[in-house]
Amino acid sequence: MTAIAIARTTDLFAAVMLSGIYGLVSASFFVALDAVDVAFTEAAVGAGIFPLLMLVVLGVTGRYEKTALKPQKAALMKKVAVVITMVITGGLLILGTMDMPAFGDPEAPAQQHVNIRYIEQSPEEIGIPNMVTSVLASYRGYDTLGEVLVIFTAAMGVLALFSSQLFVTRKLSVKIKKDDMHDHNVLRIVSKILIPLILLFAFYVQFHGEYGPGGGFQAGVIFAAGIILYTMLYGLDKARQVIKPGVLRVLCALGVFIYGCTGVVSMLSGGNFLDYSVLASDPIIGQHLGILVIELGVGITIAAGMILIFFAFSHQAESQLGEE
Amino acid sequence: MLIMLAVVLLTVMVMALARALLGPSIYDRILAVNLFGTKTVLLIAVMGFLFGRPDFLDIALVYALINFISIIGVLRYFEYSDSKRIEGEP
Amino acid sequence: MELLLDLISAVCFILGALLILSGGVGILRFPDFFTRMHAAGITETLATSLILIGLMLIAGWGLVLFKLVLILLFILLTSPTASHALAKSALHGKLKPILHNEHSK
Amino acid sequence: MFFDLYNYWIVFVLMMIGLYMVINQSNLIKKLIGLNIFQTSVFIFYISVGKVNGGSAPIFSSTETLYSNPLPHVLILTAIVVGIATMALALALVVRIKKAYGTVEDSELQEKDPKC
Amino acid sequence: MLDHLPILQVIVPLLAAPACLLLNKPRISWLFACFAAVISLLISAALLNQVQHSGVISYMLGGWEAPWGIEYRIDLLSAYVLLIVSAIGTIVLLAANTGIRNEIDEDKQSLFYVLYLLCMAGLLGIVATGDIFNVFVFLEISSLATYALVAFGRDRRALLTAYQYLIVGTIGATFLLMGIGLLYSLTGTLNMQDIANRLPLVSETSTAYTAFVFMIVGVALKLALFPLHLWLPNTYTYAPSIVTAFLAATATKVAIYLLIRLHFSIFGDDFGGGVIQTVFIALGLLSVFVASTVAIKQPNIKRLFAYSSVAQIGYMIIGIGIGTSLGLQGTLLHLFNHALMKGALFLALAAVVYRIGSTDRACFNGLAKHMPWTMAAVVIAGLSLIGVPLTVGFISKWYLVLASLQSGLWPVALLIVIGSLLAVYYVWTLVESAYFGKADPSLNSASSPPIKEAPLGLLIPLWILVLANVYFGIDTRLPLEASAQAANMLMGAGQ
Repeated sequence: MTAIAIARTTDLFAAVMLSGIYGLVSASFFVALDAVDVAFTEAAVGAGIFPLLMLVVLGVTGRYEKTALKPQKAALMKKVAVVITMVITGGLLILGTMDMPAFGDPEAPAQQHVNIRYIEQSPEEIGIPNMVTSVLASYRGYDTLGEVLVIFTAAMGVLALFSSQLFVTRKLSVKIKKDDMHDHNVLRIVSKILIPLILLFAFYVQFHGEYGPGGGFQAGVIFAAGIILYTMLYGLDKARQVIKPGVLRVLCALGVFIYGCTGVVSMLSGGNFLDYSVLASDPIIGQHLGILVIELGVGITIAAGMILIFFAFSHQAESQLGEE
Repeated sequence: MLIMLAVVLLTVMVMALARALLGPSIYDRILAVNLFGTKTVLLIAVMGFLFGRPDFLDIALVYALINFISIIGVLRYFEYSDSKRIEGEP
Repeated sequence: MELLLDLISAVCFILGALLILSGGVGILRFPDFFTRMHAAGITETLATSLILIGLMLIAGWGLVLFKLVLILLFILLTSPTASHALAKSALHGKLKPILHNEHSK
Repeated sequence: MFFDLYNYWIVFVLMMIGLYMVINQSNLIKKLIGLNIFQTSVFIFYISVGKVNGGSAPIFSSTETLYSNPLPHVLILTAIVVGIATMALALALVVRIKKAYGTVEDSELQEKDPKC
Repeated sequence: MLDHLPILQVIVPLLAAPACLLLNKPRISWLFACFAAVISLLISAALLNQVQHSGVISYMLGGWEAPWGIEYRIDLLSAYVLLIVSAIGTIVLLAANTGIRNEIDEDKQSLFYVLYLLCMAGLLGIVATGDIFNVFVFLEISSLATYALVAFGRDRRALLTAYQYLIVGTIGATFLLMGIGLLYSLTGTLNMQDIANRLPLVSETSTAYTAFVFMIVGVALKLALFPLHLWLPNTYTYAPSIVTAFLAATATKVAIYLLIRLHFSIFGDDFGGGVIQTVFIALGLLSVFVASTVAIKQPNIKRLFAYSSVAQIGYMIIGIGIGTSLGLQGTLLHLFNHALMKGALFLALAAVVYRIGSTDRACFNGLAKHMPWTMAAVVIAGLSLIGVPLTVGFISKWYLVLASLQSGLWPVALLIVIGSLLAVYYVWTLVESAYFGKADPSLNSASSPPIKEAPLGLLIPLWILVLANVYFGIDTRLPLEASAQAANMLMGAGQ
């Protein structure tokens, strides 16, 4: 597994396209190391969303890298110098971490201190079997709020960078390449079956997060992926009619609000910020409720944010195509 | 049995990788990526059984889904650039 | 009964592994894109279903089985579609298959 | 003892490859791929820290007693999201740069605006 | 509600951001943002008061006690920095409505406020939290917002610098993340207090040193410490002027805070022997001299002051390097003062940009006739930058010199004074051209309406900052007290 990871990375120099495989490999690596939730996310993001965005950008910027016309000596020297520095730094790092706790050692400090409470008590304290979810949503719920805000910030940043034309619903313009749509009848029909399945699956992941791998973030990404598939097959204009970007923007903010307000409500009912135990008379039910609600908030923001970002990119790509 | 299966899958993944590296045309690479993706799906499923926690099949399902979507995405992208080129030619 | 199921699933695994291997060799060794595609596409669908069926047989009844069926359905749907789309756009992309034996040595 | 840490070595190798790409690649998009590898190496590091030999995924089940550490998983979930958010923003910037300058090669950008 | 102040401090601007997005009208968004900022300013003042009277405030998020949940931990140092950040954030925001009118398209202005609030909330979150991973999360919120804010700039070079800033910033943040990971693998906890308690057990391992180096390099990238400062001048030059004022006055300050926190609270001030201290002093002095020398030659005034920022950061690093309570106090004072003066200077430049649209040196020729108030502000803030008595700049430099003398480092003291002389030179050339330079006749005819004084919307916030410069230069109680207490507390924590 690790050998593949290395082989993979070196060939990244050759092919930009393959970063998707890299995502898959690192995700399988995560499964091998028991991090199923992370693998879930990495698969959806590293192998799904990231290459897709990359592709749309490549569509705008052009596919081929311009190689330096003449092999300049100075550039070569710089390259060698950088490689040497890297090797030295890497060697130093390896030396520097020689006395780290051994890999997989159950006695390592990381396994001993805080962790024990999570593993031994979270099933009773929170009442859900997936410890990752309980740590994510309850013990360290505030980090997750931060995470949602990061996506929100990114979506806002992307919107700020691109023109606001996205929100102006133009009339369904005549597609530039009409026959291209007919080319893909098989694809479209299959996708027609698949898209509802994907969305359904997203909901399953959303609400099953307490018991198995999954949760708001993963569900949001899958939902977004379904919509993105639709967009790719039917074109941006049609997708924008199905889901209005303006609505998405509101939803994106709404998700953050749901999360934040859960915190405020728990504050008002006498606990600390994001203390779900006070939400219901029984603390465990309160925790359940809290986690359910905030996961929903996460899911909404992530899905809306991702779709918004994708729309913004493909809008950019299409308008560029129209200009040419 | 399962271990053998996993080993075989890994070998094939390496093969697909090699093709993705060598692949003269971009389509070869896409094909290799696709193959790689489905093999990963299988590998995850098998690994789930190997570790005795087969309820992680969700991940395999997501992989299959993401794989499909990225293939479509890649194809769409090349159509974009192809049609650009064809329009430019005449 | 148990034994029988295990046996069948073992057979499925072996067959699937062989097919996958042959597909892998094919994708490495075949001369041009369309033959490679042929190698990959055909083995993929059958081998995948074989392995998944094998897994189903050991899984027994329950949610796991359902999920496996779902994966199988999904792959049966998507994999040929993807191959189809790939071949089509490869043709469109002016990648000519080798029709005669002129290139082979 | 010596090979107990091999996982971390891989992390560092990946890290250096990523860093090398960021520094030495001229194409802005390739720099981003390098950055992605760089980030992923740290993710792998965290997950490796969380692994317990013989442990199982941290989802409570009646048949398991030893679990891997869930905390690094949570942290990395957050970090992955941060990573993709950064990438989205960076790609948006690249698109804008392409529009403003007509190129995404670092060397050409330097020629057009020498001050940067 | 008083118990919840620590979290409200961050949550108010945080949740105001999406609300701003929903409002979607620039003017209303601005008013709303200002409202949120003023509230957070009041909260931070209340917090400082509370901490001074009743000691460290600890707030358990989610009701989970410290090493398991995330803790907000407000001590004197963080309360002090919180006050600086929210005060500058509020004042600059007051100026924003006028300031961005010419620099940002109408339809994107409410997005500007959203991002501004997010950036501010991120910075506040970094300061308030007691959990080291939470630092990373909020660092990323504020940095992402910053990248987008920088890219708002009119010049296309703003995009390129935003991209470069993003690359550097992300590498810095990832380094920090790696350091956190190493620390976690050693101690098994993420709470700062807890790490500090458990670290002595393992502080002899090379892994701890590696973690330390990773984190320091990561923060230094964010901080623009001397060899890693290259992104800063570009960013400050091409970002919209309001954003520059905000960033210069707050973002680097928070990074300094982080450095102090890491160095003193987590690793302890004697970690690594005297080597790190020496390295800090050397780097600080280098950045003072290199940046000041480069600043003198800059044709663009915004760039000049950007380099001067790098130099001022050098002073703060020297203070950390000296490593005594007095030196630390000098750093903290300079933190406060530099925020005031750079805020004022860049706001003044924003006013110039508003009227003239450029900050080339040539534009400043004879400008004092047209914009007397703005130029007077530049003069006072410039004096403060040099460190003339009766301005804030004097106090902090005085303390730095004193601290180095006390530790027997008289060459350092001498070099600090010489560094200030360089500042005299570059400020003077600017003042000279503004007051005594002849206005370029071609420039005047080109801009057919004569150049007027800046609008009140900009002038009032500008003069609030300028007056603060003078006020705290004369009546030094507030910053002196707070910083002395904070410095003593930190040194106490190290022992």
